Amino acid sequence: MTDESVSDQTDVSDDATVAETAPLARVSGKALVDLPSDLYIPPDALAVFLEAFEGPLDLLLYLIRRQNMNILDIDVSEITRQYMDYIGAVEAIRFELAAEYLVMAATLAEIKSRMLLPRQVLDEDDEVDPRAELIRRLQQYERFKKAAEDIDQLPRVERDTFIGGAGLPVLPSRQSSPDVDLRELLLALQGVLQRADLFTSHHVEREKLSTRERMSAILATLNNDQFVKFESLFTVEEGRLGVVVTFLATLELVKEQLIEIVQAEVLGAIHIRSRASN
Amino acid sequence: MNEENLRWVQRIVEAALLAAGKPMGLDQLRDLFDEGDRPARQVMEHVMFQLEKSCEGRGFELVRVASGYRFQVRQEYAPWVSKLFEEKPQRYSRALLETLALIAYRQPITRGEIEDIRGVAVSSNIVRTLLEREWVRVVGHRDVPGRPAMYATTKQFLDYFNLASLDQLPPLSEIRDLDEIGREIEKTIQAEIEFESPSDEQTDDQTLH
Amino acid sequence: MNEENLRWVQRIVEAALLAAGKPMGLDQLRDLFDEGDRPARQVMEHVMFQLEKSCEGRGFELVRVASGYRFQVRQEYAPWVSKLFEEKPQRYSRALLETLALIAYRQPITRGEIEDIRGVAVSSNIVRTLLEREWVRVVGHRDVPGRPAMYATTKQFLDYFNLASLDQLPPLSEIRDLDEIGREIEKTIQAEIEFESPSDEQTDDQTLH
Repeated sequence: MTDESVSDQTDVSDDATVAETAPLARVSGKALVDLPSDLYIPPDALAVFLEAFEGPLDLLLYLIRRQNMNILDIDVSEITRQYMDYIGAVEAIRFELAAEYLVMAATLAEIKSRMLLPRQVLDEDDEVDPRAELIRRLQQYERFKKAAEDIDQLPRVERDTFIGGAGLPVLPSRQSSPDVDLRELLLALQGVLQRADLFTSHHVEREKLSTRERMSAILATLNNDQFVKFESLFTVEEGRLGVVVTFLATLELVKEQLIEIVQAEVLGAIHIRSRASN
Repeated sequence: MNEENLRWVQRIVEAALLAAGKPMGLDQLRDLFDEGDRPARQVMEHVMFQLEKSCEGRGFELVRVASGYRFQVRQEYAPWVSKLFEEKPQRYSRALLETLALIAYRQPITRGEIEDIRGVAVSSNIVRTLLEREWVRVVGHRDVPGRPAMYATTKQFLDYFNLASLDQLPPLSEIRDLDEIGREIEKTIQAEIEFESPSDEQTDDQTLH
Repeated sequence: MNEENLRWVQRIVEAALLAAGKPMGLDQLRDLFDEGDRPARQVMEHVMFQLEKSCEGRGFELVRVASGYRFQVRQEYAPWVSKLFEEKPQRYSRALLETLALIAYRQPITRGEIEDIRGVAVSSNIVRTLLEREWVRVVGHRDVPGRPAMYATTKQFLDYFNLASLDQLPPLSEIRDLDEIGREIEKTIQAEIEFESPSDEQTDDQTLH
C-alpha cells in the first residue's frame, strides 16, 4: 500500500514540480530550469544542457514530463521529433555525442516506423514490442532516479546529524598476549626439522617426551650444589611407569653430563648432584 | 539485577558509547564487562531503552544504526552544530547517487547491470569513490565471461544514512508488468487507429498503481 | 531570557560540545548563535552550570580545561572504557614458535643448542617474551664456558595448550610429515581473517527481495 503512494508521486502526470525543484543546470550561476523552447540553443548552454542529463533515458523522461505525458502513453512521434531535434542541434555544433544517445535515436526511429506499418506486422511479431520495451526501461530508470533522490534526502551524518563523543579519562594501559594454536607450534617445529635435516640427518630420535620433561624437573630439583638422595627422585604414587621415566631421565642427564652420581661405598646410598648450576 | 545495578550498567554503556565515538553493538558493549558482571542481552536491551529515554529533552539522542548504537546530535540542532565545521558537507552527483541507489536496492549487482538500467556507462571514478567511502564493496564475481565484480552495500553505508537495515530504505516505486504494458499499448494503438488521434482522456485510468 | 529559551540554548551547547570532540570556549559557543539569538556571557555561564548539573549520575561529566569546556567520560569508568582501545595482540613470529617448539621437545636446552638446530641466532627478545609469558623457565646452567642457561617448559605452558604432560605432544618422528597440520592451519587462519573482516556477515540479510 505504501508503494502506491510512492508511485503516485513518481507519476509523470504531476511532473511540473520536478523541473522547478531540480534545476537542469547552472549557466554562469543562474539556474537553468527550463530549456529554451525554440531550437536555437547557444552552444554553451547546449553543452551544459547535455551534462545535465544522466543519459538518453533521463533526457527522454524530461521530454515526456515537459509534454505532461504519462510514460505509459507516450506520443512516440512527438517525443521522437523532439529528441531528434536536440540530437541534431548537438551534432550540428559537432559536439562529441555519447553513443548511448545515438542508439536511443535509432530505437525511437524504429518504434516510430513500426507504428506507421499496418497492424498485422505487430501481431505476427513474437519478440518484445520495442515500444513496450522502451516503456519498461523508462519506468525502471525512473524508479531508481527517484530512489537516488530519496537517498539524497535521508538524514545523513555530517550534514543532518553529528556523532556524539566525549573526552577520555586517564586510561590504564592494557596489554594482551597473542593466542597460539598448538598446531601452529607443531608446524613451526616441522619447519625447523626440515631445515635441520639439511645439516644433520640423525638429529631426530624416537624419544619419549616425558623423559625430557622429567630431565627438566630433576634439574630444577637439584637447584644447589647439595647432594640429593637418588631415591628421593622417585615417588610411589607415580607407579612403575613413573619410576622408569625418572630412571631414563637420570641416565640421559648423566650422558649429557648434567649430573654426577656418587656412591661412597658398595651397596651404600647413591647420591646425585647437579653438574650444571643455577 | 536490581535498580542500582542497572544504573551502573547504564552509566558504563553511556561512557563507552561516548568514548567510542562510533556505533557499538550490544555484544560489543556486553564484552566490556568481566564475565561475572556481564549483563544478559535482555538486561542490555532494557538499559538501552532507559538510555534512550534519558536523552529526552536533550540536545542529543541515542540511535540504532546498522552496526550498533550511537549518540548523535538531534537533527533539529544540526544548523548550529554544523557551524563548528568549516567544510561544507559534501554533495554527491546524481550519477553517484543513482549508482548507489541501484547497488542498494538491487544488490548484488554488476557494473554492466547498472549500466543497463541507467542507459549510460558508469564512470570508474564513481565506483572508486563508493569503494573508498566504504559504502559498497565487492561481494563476488558473476560467473559470466569477464567475471565482473558484484557490488553490495556495507554497514557503513547504512550507518552514514542513519539506517539500521536495508528495510528502512524508502520503498521503491512499483513497476508495471511488461505483458500488461504490452496489452495497454495494444489498446492504445487500437484506439489511435480508430480515432486517428492520440487520446488524452485515457490518461487518468492509465495512472500507475 | 525565559526558562524555555535557556533550555534551548542549553540543548544547542550540549549538542555542540558532543559533536566538537575538543574543548570549546564560551565565546566560541556563543558564536554558534545568530546575532539576534546570541546569549550574553552571563547567560552562558548559567547554562554551563545547568549543564554540569545535568550530568550528575551519568557516565560523563562537563569539565573545564584551559581552552574551554568539554564532556569527558568519568574517571571511574576508565577500566571498562579502556577495553575499547585494547590493541589486538599481534601474532607471534615464526622464530618464536620454532624456539618454543624446540624447548618443548629438546628440554633442557640452551640457547646455543637451539641456534645450532635452527641454523640462525635466537634473539634475546624471543627468550624474554617466552619467559614473561611464563611458558619457559631456566632450570639450570650448563657447566661449559659461559655457563649458558638451560630452558624447559612450565606447567603454564602445558595448561595453555591443554596438555596433561608433554607426552601428549606427537613424537618428533610423526611431526616430520605432518602435511595435514599445515593444511588445517591454513584453513584456521583463513577462517579467522574472514571472521575479522567487519561487514562480511551482512551479505545475506541485506539482500533485498
